[in-house]
Amino acid sequence: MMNKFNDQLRVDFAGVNFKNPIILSSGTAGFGQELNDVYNIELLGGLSTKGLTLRQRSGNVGTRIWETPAGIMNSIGLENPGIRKFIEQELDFLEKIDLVNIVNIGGSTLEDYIETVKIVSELKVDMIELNISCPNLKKGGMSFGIKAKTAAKITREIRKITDLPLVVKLSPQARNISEVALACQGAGADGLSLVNTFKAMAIDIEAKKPVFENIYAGLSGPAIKPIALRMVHEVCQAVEIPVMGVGGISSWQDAVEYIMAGASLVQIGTANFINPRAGLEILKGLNNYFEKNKIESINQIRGII
Amino acid sequence: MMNKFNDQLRVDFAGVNFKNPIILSSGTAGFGQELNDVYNIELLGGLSTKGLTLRQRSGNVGTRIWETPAGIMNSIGLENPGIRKFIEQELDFLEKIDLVNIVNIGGSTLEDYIETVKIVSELKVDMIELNISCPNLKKGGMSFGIKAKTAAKITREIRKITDLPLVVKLSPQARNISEVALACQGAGADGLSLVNTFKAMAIDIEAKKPVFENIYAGLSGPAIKPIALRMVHEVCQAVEIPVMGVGGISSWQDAVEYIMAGASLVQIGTANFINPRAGLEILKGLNNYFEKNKIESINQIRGII
Amino acid sequence: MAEIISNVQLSRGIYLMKVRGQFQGKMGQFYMIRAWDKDPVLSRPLSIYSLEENSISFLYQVKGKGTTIFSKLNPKEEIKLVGPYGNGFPLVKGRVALLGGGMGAAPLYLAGQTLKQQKGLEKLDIYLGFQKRAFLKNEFNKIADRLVIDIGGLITERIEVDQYDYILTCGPDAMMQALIRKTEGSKAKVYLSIEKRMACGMGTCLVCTCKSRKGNIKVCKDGPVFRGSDIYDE
Amino acid sequence: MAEIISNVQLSRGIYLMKVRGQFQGKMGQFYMIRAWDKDPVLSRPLSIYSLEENSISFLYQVKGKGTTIFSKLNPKEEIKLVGPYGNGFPLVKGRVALLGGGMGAAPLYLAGQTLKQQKGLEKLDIYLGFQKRAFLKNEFNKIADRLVIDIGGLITERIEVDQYDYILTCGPDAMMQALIRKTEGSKAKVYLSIEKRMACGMGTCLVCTCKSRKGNIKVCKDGPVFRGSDIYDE
Ligand SMILES: Cc1cc2nc3c(=O)[nH]c(=O)nc-3n(C[C@H](O)[C@H](O)[C@H](O)COP(=O)(O)OP(=O)(O)OC[C@H]3O[C@@H](n4cnc5c(N)ncnc54)[C@H](O)[C@@H]3O)c2cc1C
Ligand SMILES: Cc1cc2nc3c(=O)[nH]c(=O)nc-3n(C[C@H](O)[C@H](O)[C@H](O)COP(=O)(O)OP(=O)(O)OC[C@H]3O[C@@H](n4cnc5c(N)ncnc54)[C@H](O)[C@@H]3O)c2cc1C
Ligand SMILES: Cc1cc2nc3c(=O)[nH]c(=O)nc-3n(C[C@H](O)[C@H](O)[C@H](O)COP(=O)(O)O)c2cc1C
Ligand SMILES: Cc1cc2nc3c(=O)[nH]c(=O)nc-3n(C[C@H](O)[C@H](O)[C@H](O)COP(=O)(O)O)c2cc1C
Ligand code: FES
Ligand code: FES
Repeated sequence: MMNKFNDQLRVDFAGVNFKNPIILSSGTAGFGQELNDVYNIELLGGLSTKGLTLRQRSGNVGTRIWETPAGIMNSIGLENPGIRKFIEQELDFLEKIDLVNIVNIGGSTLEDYIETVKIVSELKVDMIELNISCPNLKKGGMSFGIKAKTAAKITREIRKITDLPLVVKLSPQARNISEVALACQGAGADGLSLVNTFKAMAIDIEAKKPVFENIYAGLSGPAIKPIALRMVHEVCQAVEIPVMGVGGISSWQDAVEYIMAGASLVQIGTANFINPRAGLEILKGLNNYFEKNKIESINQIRGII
Repeated sequence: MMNKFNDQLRVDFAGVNFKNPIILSSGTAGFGQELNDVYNIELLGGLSTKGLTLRQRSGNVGTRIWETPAGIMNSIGLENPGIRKFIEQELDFLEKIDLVNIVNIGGSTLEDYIETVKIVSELKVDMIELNISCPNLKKGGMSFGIKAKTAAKITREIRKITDLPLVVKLSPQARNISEVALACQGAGADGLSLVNTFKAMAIDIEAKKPVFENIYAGLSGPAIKPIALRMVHEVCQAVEIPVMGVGGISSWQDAVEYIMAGASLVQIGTANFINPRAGLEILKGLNNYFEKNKIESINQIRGII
Repeated sequence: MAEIISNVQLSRGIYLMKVRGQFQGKMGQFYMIRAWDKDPVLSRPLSIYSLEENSISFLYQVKGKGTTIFSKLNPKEEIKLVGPYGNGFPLVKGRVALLGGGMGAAPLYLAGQTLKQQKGLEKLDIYLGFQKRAFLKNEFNKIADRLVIDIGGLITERIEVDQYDYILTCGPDAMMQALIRKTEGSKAKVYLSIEKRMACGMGTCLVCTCKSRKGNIKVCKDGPVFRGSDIYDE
Repeated sequence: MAEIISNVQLSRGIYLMKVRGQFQGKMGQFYMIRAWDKDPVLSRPLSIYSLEENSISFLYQVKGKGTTIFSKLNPKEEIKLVGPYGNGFPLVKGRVALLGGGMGAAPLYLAGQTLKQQKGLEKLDIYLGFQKRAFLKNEFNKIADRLVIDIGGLITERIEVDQYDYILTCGPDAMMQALIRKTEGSKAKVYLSIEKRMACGMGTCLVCTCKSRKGNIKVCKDGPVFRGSDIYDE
């Protein structure tokens, strides 16, 4: 395993070994090939794929992106090739490169999720991230992640059918995110990731219409970091299973904040659009920070707040 | 009533006449005197006072402000002179100036709220804004605004003891903000205002401590606008009583978005720190917009989304 | 980080910016550009206008927040370019026309320069339509066998499509659609460069998805240059 | 909006910025300043360094995001000032000393200029402590009866407090506290200008609250100048 960065950045997360805590987040790095043309993504800890569904989805129509102060709203609507085309076209690359590959799975119905996970469980992948938090679907998606009961139910069903390490991705729209987190833990999740995007709105006052066809869309980027960090802290206080922190991370300092708040790993999303080398640069910063402060393991700073 | 702006900006809100929809939001304009030295605040629709409690409060210790991308976090902790000193020192000015004065009331216990409202109800003020959404108190504050049941309870108790128009200020931390809104409506609120600040976090990675003594603090400013706007839209779909939109408004275009989403009035908070004349400039922009588009009443565009 | 050499206004709201450095790129490709930190979040895509040994140039119009910031940059100030991205125009031969509307001229200059050096090029005519004032007339004149400029009218009405084997075009949607209609039944093959809001510019985010006859395509990675027949009904 | 006349580095990270316009203000007052749109949200408070008929000047040190932006501004570029805010120094007479540490020098120049014109001023001595290099020595020399400069040491050790009726001071907390201790039992009255993060600068937000002997005070509105005995134990 190539690793030009400090060994002390290693993280064991639900039995899976990550070279370091930096993960490219779902939907912002495709299936890895394009960013790998920019820099060697094997240097990173992991990559979460674009959300996959059982069948191919062509995604939402109309405007898909909107800028807000220090943030963006997106309404991709889980456009993806479907799990089978993914296997045909993308899996090869992911199997070959040396970083933890996490397959992000979305869906509209419980049956779809189950079918998809069954297929994924046969593959040589490292981890499943169950996305029950996408705000851009008319049906399903986020609605599974709002209440503890439904979140527990879907987690339990998925747990039954897969032995792959299972991470559930939580929604900031959860009525009580710690309760949802605990419910997922109780239902067998090996880890959690949070947060997905915030349900948000923009209006085109000239056209007198919502900017997005679906009216609402998902807010991400630096703007949300303070809220997402608070949620990660709350959840880390509540659960025992490890947590991946996501939301507005755009510098190594942000990553350290998440780790101090309790996250074992961090995901880099929107920052990839600010700078395609963001993942690598955050990793370098973290590496320096570890060296300068003689930190011997992430556990030395993790959750100290 | 002096009014150099368009008459068609008038808004009737719960029986109270506002010259125009622009209100200075609680905690960002004190009790009006200082901003009135900068420009004539009588031009605006209204002003909501700094949150008042029964007894004087000296507020939170430690850092009180922190900047985030396109936002700020504050942890004032309801520092205020207490309702009696307010009456002695500030009420005179508010009675004299010609704009709707809204007394914002906070508290830690139901008894405190009740005592305070009793006192306020004897005064010559125009409206009460019941703040059940302050995230900076260790006790009370926001905790009343999380669940529909507790929000209904406090609203009902307050309703019993006052004939003043009663607006309840909702928290974005509500488990389900529309449910809380409906509950307040059911319990006798004349109107709603939303949102208060978002519970958020920042960590000082050098000191390895939370930036704020209370660990969490309230996020406001342009960063939160897309989420707050979505919440206002959701609530306006749910309730019949009128709504004041608050959250990140820093331009007249933002104000129009809130009105199109269903708000009858808008409150300007953090923008007052970006530019002390923000209230007036947003009003001017809105006035031009009404003139250019020959809008004859706010109802022509309100809630059209 | 690269340094700006010059950034001059050619016409109202139209700027030509030259940036120092040895950059890669082919005609029709673009760079994702920013001159700010994290707000606005997204970089702005600009086509390569021309490419010299130690510099690269962009022709752009001020539209909103990002391009306004660009327009205020002074020589020696810094700018960030990532790219080149996109497929670019194909290396066509024979009788070729380039047809641009407004800012659509931007990628056509490098296209003209490149094709000029192609063996097998029989002729290269350039048609440029402007709303109010022409710019870069001299530059385009140097590379065109024939340069047709139209101001205020419809540039698509000035071209006889049957004269050409290939037409490479860039400009407003309506212009490109009109061209496609006009080439119906003719042998001229149209390649167009289309615009869509972008986030990543490289094919990872699916922000720039566009419906085509071949299903969803990514404008940034599969394009921005497409066969006209794939995008519009020919 | 006001226009920058000059913005020069005096020493590493220390700048003097002159802005065109007819501004109001008294010694010890400050302006809330920004040279950006909405991010960062807050303006930065800077004390008035000097006030001329058609300009105002600020002396500042680069600390973080805001002051870095200030330091990059060129003449003719624009900046927004709101103010003046705060109470300012009192118009004291008799034997007066000004004592500044580092950037604490900023409000003392206007203080010196102003007091010089006061009838009843018996002497005006100025004590300035710097960490590495002194700046604006000549300027202060012109207005001081005696100018004492200390580099790298403790400026509070260089002053004999009993010589003075009033000491006006500004600088690091530790320096001001040391001065207060030193004046214990002496007749010298100390006025200090203190710093706190601010949001509104005018007394509406309660961000800058500070505990004092008289209860909570707003640094921006009740201050930034206070009697030493109100803030510290004398
Ligand atoms: C491949 C490619 C190459 C290009 N090459 C050039 C070139 O060489 N020269 C050139 O001048 N331009 C070029 N463009 C266009 C250029 O990228 C845009 O004009 C620029 O990004 C505008 O940025 P802005 O910040 O100035 O405007 P913005 O402030 O972002 O927006 C300008 C206008 O677009 C609207 N808008 C904002 N977001 C959206 C959205 N999501 N969907 C629809 N409308 C929106 C705004 O309301 C506003 O009216 C190219 C575009 C692409 C995709
Ligand atoms: C009344 C008054 C007058 C002043 N006059 C002058 C003057 O004349 N000249 C001058 O040079 N300076 C003066 N200052 C100080 C000046 O305002 C600050 O140095 C400036 O605001 C720093 O802004 P920045 O964006 O550069 O730094 P920032 O990036 O905002 O912060 C710089 C440092 O402060 C820390 N910090 C950020 N937020 C907080 C917070 N809430 N609490 C504590 N620390 C925080 C940061 O972590 C960082 O280390 C004055 C201050 C006041 C209150
Ligand atoms: C364009 C875009 C597409 C996304 N697609 C997915 C997705 O398919 N599945 C998913 O779980 N999250 C998706 N997300 C959410 C991100 O993975 C991440 O949780 C969120 O953006 C917050 O992190 P950030 O602020 O760092 O971007 C997407 C985000 C963006 C911006
Ligand atoms: C410094 C500060 C103090 C505030 N104090 C109060 C308060 O006392 N009572 C209250 O109801 N809201 C208070 N708020 C919340 C604002 O009134 C407003 O709801 C919130 O800031 C969102 O609006 P904005 O983004 O326009 O600032 C305060 C906000 C700030 C920034
Ligand atoms: S802009 Fe991201 S896929 Fe095209
Ligand atoms: S900075 Fe707002 S009260 Fe002082």
